[in-house]
Amino acid sequence: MNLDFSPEETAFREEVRAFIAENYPKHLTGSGLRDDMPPEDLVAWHKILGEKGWSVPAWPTEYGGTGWTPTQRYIWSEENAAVNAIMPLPFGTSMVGPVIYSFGNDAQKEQHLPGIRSGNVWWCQGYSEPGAGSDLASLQTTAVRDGDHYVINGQKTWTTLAQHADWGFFLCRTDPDAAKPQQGISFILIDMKTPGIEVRPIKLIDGGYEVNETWLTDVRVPVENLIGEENMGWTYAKFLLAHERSGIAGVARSKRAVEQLRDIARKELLDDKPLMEDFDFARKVSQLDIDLSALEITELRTLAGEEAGRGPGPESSVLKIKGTEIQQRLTELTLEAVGHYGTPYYRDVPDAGSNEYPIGPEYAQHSAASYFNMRKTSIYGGSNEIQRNIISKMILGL
Amino acid sequence: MNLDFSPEETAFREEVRAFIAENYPKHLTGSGLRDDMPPEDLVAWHKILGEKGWSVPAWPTEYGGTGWTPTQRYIWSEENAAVNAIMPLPFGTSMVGPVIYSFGNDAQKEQHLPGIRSGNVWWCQGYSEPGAGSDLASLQTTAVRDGDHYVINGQKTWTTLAQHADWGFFLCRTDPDAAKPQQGISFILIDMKTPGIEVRPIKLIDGGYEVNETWLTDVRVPVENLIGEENMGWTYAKFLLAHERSGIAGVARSKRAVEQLRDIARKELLDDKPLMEDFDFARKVSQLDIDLSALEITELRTLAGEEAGRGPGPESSVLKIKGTEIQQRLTELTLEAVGHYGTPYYRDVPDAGSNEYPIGPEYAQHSAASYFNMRKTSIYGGSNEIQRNIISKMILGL
Amino acid sequence: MDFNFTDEQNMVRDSLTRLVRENYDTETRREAISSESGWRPELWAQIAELGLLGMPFSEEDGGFGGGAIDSLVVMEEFGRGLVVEPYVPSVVCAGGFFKHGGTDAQKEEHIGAIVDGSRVYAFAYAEPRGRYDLADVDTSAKKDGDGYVLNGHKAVVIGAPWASHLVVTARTSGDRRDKAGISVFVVDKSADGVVTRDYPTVDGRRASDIYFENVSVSADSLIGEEGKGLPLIELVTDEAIAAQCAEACGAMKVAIDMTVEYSRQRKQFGVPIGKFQVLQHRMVDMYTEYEQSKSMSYLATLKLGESEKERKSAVSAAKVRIGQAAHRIGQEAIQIHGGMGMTDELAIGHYFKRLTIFDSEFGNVDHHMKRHIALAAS
Amino acid sequence: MDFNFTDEQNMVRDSLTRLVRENYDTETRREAISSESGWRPELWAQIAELGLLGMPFSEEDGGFGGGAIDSLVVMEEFGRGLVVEPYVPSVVCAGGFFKHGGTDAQKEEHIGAIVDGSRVYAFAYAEPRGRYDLADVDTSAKKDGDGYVLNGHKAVVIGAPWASHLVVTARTSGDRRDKAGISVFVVDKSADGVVTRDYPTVDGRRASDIYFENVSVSADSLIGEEGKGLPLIELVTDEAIAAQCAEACGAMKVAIDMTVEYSRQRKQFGVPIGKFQVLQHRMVDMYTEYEQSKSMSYLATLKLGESEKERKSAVSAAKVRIGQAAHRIGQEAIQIHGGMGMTDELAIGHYFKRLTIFDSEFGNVDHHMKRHIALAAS
Repeated sequence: MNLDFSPEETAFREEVRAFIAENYPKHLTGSGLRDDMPPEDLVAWHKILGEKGWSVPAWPTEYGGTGWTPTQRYIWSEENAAVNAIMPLPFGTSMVGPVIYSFGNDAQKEQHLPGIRSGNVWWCQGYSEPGAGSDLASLQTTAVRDGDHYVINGQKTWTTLAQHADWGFFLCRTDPDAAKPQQGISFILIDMKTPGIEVRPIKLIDGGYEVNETWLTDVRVPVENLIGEENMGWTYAKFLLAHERSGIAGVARSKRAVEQLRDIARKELLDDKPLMEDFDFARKVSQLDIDLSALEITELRTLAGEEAGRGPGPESSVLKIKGTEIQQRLTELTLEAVGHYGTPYYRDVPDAGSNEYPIGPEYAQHSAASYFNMRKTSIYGGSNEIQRNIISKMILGL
Repeated sequence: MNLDFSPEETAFREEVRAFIAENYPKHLTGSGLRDDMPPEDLVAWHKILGEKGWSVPAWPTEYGGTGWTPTQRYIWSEENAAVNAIMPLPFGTSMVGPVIYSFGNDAQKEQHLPGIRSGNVWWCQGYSEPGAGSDLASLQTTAVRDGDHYVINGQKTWTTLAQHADWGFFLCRTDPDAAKPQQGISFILIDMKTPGIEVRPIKLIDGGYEVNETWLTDVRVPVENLIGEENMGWTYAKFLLAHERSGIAGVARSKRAVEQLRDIARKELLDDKPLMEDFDFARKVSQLDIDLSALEITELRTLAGEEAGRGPGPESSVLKIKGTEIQQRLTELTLEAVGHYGTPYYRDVPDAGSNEYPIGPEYAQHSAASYFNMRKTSIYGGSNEIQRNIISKMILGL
Repeated sequence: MDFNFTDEQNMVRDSLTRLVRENYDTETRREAISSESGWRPELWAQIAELGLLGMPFSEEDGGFGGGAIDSLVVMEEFGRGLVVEPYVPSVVCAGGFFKHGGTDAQKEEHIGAIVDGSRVYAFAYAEPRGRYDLADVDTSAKKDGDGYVLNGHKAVVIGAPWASHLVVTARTSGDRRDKAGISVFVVDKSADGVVTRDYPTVDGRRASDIYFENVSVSADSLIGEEGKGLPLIELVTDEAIAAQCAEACGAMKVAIDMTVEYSRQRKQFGVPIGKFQVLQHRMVDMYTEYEQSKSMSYLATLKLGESEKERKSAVSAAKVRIGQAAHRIGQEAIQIHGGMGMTDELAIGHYFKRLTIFDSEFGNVDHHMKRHIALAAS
Repeated sequence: MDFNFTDEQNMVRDSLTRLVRENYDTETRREAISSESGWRPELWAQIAELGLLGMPFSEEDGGFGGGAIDSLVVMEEFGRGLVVEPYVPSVVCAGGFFKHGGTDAQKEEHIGAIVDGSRVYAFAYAEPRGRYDLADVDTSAKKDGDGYVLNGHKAVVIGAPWASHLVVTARTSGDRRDKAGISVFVVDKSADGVVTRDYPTVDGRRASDIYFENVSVSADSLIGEEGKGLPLIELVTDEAIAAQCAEACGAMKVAIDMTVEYSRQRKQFGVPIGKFQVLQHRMVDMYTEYEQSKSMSYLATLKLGESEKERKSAVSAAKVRIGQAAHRIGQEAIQIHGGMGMTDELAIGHYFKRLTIFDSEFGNVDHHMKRHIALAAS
């Protein structure tokens, strides 16, 4: 038992660090993803990685994966987190991509995988529906066969960044008479330019527009766009959800955020001394630090299990719960650190960027919005309540 | 709206304070109740109050109550808490007494109420059964009519201080074929000297013996001992439980315990300064103090509602939950305060009281035992989970 | 002991309940706060007409003879509706300064204008470096002839864009963090050298950062004694905290009611989510937090007139306990609403945001815990 | 990175699992700890025979060439069985002092006796006034000819009633709380002037308060350099903490398993209580706490050999996190067991008590949080 990286792993770290330093777009360094960025910024790094052949490390090598070990992938994510890199969006690379190479036919692989790898095709996810929430299988969107086409009608929601999407993958009910809600669902790829699709942005409590409602009205989709077998979509959907959960602990990013929090707390004052020297505040930061250490080792243990061939099972639910709790706590403490300057609503400040007096320190500007926005993490990707249900059933056997 | 006591109430406080100062047994002052005390100490104050006519303040005056207002009763409990007085045990005064004067016949009132008031008759409670827990109505003890007697068989548990009891009140199943478990139960008074009763002490995790298992084997009880109607016992039982819950917040006692905790923390050292000056510890004490203030005002608000004729409803569940959480937290912090000297098991120290070197400060001696013992408070009297179920149903309507 | 409101207070509550119901449904509020001005002066006039702005002032000062309990009633109802109109800045804060520290002339001029709603005031106390320390005042007021000249920067002055006048804390002597040497001034916002930078706040109000650049004020702008302003500032701030605690309680109650109601309607796996025991117990904990908060809100208000130590201790205890409850209730309300709770469309998110910002006004949980500890040790 | 145990470590674990299963069921343990001596020397001999007491010593010191990870394996299993026999005091603490600070002669005499079980040692460091500060040493060792004379009072020395020898921290110079001037001695418990007051502990072990009254020890009783003992004491204590963290993890795991199992058996209202979602989620939280604790236990052990700062930071982090988890898991285990959890009869109460006392050994959550904060700021 030891925590050391092998010489090969250390060399790998140096290689990727150098590559990132040289190639990551300078104007994006450290900024992280925000919904109000120009869309080309969101895929800039993806496109660079596509050219390098590093955009889909976890894929099988025959489809363009890098063949890295789980430890190498961990190092890769750590190094990217260090510059707060905007990684390839998951909808193509981690969600539909693996479904296509696992269950799609050759034509589908040929048509779609290159665009996903290169970042030239933007994908979105059509899973959730209004009213469905954690009960995904209760979906109502229908796909009715009409000759060589499916005619699709329904409404999807929480379609992240669909405003920029070229393609989407959708779960639709193809057999309304199936015995169970999980049956009779099909997994269909849809060109987002098809007539009848309307994407309406949803304003969130932080003021941003990262998700959408997507309305489908008599959308005609060629039957070739069906993945796998008709009515077997739930199988592919579950496969996809298991993929989605890996990496959700977000340890590397949270470590970086703890350092940013410490930086802020060194600049903010309490009783004329750095807030970081206030015992109350220092204690909260140390608690977060300790919780994050525990999560990191837990993730490494899971990773070690993966390398030994034990796939990520229900333990990933623990990573999701603790990971999101830490992410939320981080933004809560950051908001607390900035004091009064968490109150202004910076998005709507008139004449922002003008020569007027600034409002508070720059690091305060996203503090409230981030705190509000991060409440989503314990809701999405299977709410933390659902994760507890999973652990209760799968691990504790209750 | 104001927090002032009226001149009459202030005068009343002075009267009871003087009475307590003059009459509370000197050798018991401040000691509080412990299971290993001589039983005569446990009823000493009860007997004095019986003579004064103050042993059952809440009873209707025709049965010996004092006619005090809820506020006066609150003052009474505060003043007793100030000397940590051992109050009349609830089994007679707050439990079976009200059942007898509400549902008993004249003969029963005449036979039993005087002994309860005077403290000369020691009562115990035969409600719980092994395996029943919070599901009280699932009880198995049977009472079968045989001429002028009931023949009772079964096992009760958690019968507090039954080792000293003269009489007990028992819930027994008189109709095993009733449609619902709540039906077919009868409320029966039993002379604990009746043949066939065996009381076996249960050792608890703190090493004490405050509760017992009580075995009943062919115990013959005269039918006159039935309270109210046969098979209607559940009604009386619920009435009794509602009575039990009042006063459970224990505000006055917890306030006294906070002061004791502060005293200990002024004597204990951390970095050569009083522990009470350690910011971590002070913060925990202040949090407790604040929580206790909130509980106190909540109880006073409930009391004000009572004075206005609104009986204590499901709000008393809030008092029970918060009251017991605070009591538990108090013992937890006290154990933390005493440091290493929470570890010795003082009950079994050989030659305690001899001239040997003492083991730690006297205030440390009950710290661990109290912490362990107080875990019971969130379990008994309707577990805190049951209280939450009650609030959910009765207040939130869920 | 008495926890009942007077008949008059109950009438006030009823009329406010109506006013809020009629003017503060989610859609109307959204429109109002996203309008250019961000508030409704006509509603303020209506509130003034109902006599609500005069409640906490004595009759001889031009009010209706009430006190802090009246403000509690008003702010509970304001909290229920997430009312943004500036009762605390104008009535409780500015009004409080004049009431406790003003000369007869000041009372006549300013309290009258507050009560009839003809002027709106804001309270400029916080500074970028001072965090929640009321004595940390860098803004200077230098004697200049009969008057003073103000220089400095005040941060996040709530309600300032709507105000015609400001109550400003400034240092007339001593070093930046000295307890002595702080004075309080009333300043016409249109005076030369007052530079404001206005913005909306995340909880739907408006605020300004304000720069004083050689602002001349006359001698009669001084409220109270020169250099001895801190106790007055502490008193008024405690009154403001008590009022905001009541506001938070009103907001919490609605957030809980909305969450319980949502859990009854919203189905998952074929049953209303309010039937899941885990959510039931969590909503019970929200309710329990609220009940404790309400008790602390009463305690803080009822202790405002007691000794300085009792007052500060109760106010800090309330701010701590309600700050904790506000966070927890806000977070749980969003979580139980799920994805819908994240949308701007539902009202619950707005309650969450108001309950979040509550903590950082006039000192957060940690700040008041420290004050409470210091008082307990004194 | 490697989180696997060696084959040898797995074998050790297997043999310990058997040993504990055969000798540490609830009834047998109850009898053993309530016997006059409170432990089973014959079991200790058996453990020695299995070679377990020599695991963490190098072969040249007379051990079997293992290290802290071996102690982790042993203590996890000890924790599972609530084994009271003194592995930490004798092997980890005393053994650690000789291993890291002993002369060749000391190693030969003492490590040999520890490994073959012929002598048992206890570690006398805590004092009534010092709380968890290892440098707060009032016990004095005055130079006297070639040797020293010890005077002082050591508090709650775990395992001392079973020990023939004590490792004692004492001050050879400086003031009571100076970091310099502390020395470490090995003392024969039967020496003149060693007065012990023995007692059981609430978690089923035995301990003593020990008074040193002019106890003469020879020069070769000094372990390490005179006056420079603190870094050695800190190192050994950190090793002891890591071992006890592993013990706590073992105990937590069993407490959780017992609780889950109980919830499956125990019915209320006609269904097993394990079907109530509220209890399910609370057991999930217990499990999650355990998983985080296990990770921290590994981290602490794996960092023992790193730089002083890294070691201390990891050990304190583990003690904080596991201390928090131990409290929570213990309390929840009792609550979910209900009334039965309160009885001495069921094993769960004993796990709860051991997990409670864990926190106060070698520094509680607050103590180690402070050390962690200080290290983070350094």
